[in-house]
Amino acid sequence: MIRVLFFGPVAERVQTREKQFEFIQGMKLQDVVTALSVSDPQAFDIVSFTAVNQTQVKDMQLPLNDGDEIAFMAKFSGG
Amino acid sequence: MIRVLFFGPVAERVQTREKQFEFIQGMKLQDVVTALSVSDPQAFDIVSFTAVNQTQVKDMQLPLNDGDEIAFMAKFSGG
Amino acid sequence: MQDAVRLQTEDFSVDAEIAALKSSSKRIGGIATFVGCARDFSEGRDVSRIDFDTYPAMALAELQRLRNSAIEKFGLLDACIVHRIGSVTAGDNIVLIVTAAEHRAPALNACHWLIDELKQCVPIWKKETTPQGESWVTPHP
Amino acid sequence: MQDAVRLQTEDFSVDAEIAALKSSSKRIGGIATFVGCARDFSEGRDVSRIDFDTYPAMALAELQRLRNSAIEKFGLLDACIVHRIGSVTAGDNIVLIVTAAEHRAPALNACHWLIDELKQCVPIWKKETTPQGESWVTPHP
Repeated sequence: MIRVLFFGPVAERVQTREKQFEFIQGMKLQDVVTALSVSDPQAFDIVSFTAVNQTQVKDMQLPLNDGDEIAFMAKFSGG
Repeated sequence: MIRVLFFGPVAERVQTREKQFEFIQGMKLQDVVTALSVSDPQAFDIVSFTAVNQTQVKDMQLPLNDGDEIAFMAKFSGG
Repeated sequence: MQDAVRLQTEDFSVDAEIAALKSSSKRIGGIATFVGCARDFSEGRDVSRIDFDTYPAMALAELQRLRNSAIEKFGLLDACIVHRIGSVTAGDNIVLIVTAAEHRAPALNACHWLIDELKQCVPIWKKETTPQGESWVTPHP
Repeated sequence: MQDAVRLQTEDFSVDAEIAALKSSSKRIGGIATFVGCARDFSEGRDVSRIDFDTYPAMALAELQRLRNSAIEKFGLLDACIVHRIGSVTAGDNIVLIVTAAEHRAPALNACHWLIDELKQCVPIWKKETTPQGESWVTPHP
């Protein structure tokens, strides 16, 4: 199972804070991005950062592991 | 009357916090400096700043007025 | 003893955080702090309320990483970072950074660096409530 | 309401000074503070006590001048400066600077500028008590 988390403005556009994907052997981060770009294109307009297991990731070819936690995030505005 | 004030390390060397000089018409700041350089030379070794009426002064030819308050001060070390 | 980096709904006390840092060392000569507050005015609109959303696990990991980097980069004796979550209103405190060093320059420079980095790296989002409705804050580039 | 620049023997509260500044404006978005403390170690010697001497009339005039300059130069909404006089021991607070602005950079830059200027321009002298006796602090160039 892959958990995908949404926060703040992205969660508002996806209208949920979490989606789950079945883990498939050989799955890459790009596969999740592609699936969500189709289901929630308006959310991806504002996604600036991606994290896997709480660490920022830029390489969309990153292989995923079962149980990974992914977050697609808008620009931060804390502080 | 001219009041001359000493603080901190300078007061310690002059061994007083205040001296008074009679005001003489035409008196300049340099006249007070000269008098004190003779009476308290060890204090002037560490004087870095001079103030007249709480304002820093660099021109020793400044004419004095009766009632002026002069301070000869070592480098500041507050903060 | 509270954690040196925290996300919390309640307000913070600058005095209490400074006291906690001072108890760790008598070598401290300078302590710099930055407090970010909710303004009643932003981008030309009145702001009555700010709500925060955060990714807590990643935010805490990033705050801890920033604290460690600042301690190493500026030679700090100690540092703490507290960010409020939940809701605040105009005038309320939002974020606190405290940096302690032997001398003033590293403490002040580290404090400035930390708040700049926090805004760049920590997953927290602000939503402002104004007379025109609610909107997520878009940070300036 | 306390004066915005003060020399005082008693300790200060950072929270109280920040609250006083915040009561003056809800436009404040960033507050920077600097607290200088008495270290237990200076120039290789243990320091058990620090005594201050000051030229009060000139020190207050200079502090007021610095505060006004900082408000103008950095566009601050408010600022306060408190310096303790009398005696303090290791760990005690010595000086507090608080600067408030709409945004963080001016508050932080003004705070740094003010403590640097204070050390240059304000007639206050420190005498340290160490196991080797008492000595007036000679500032570094």
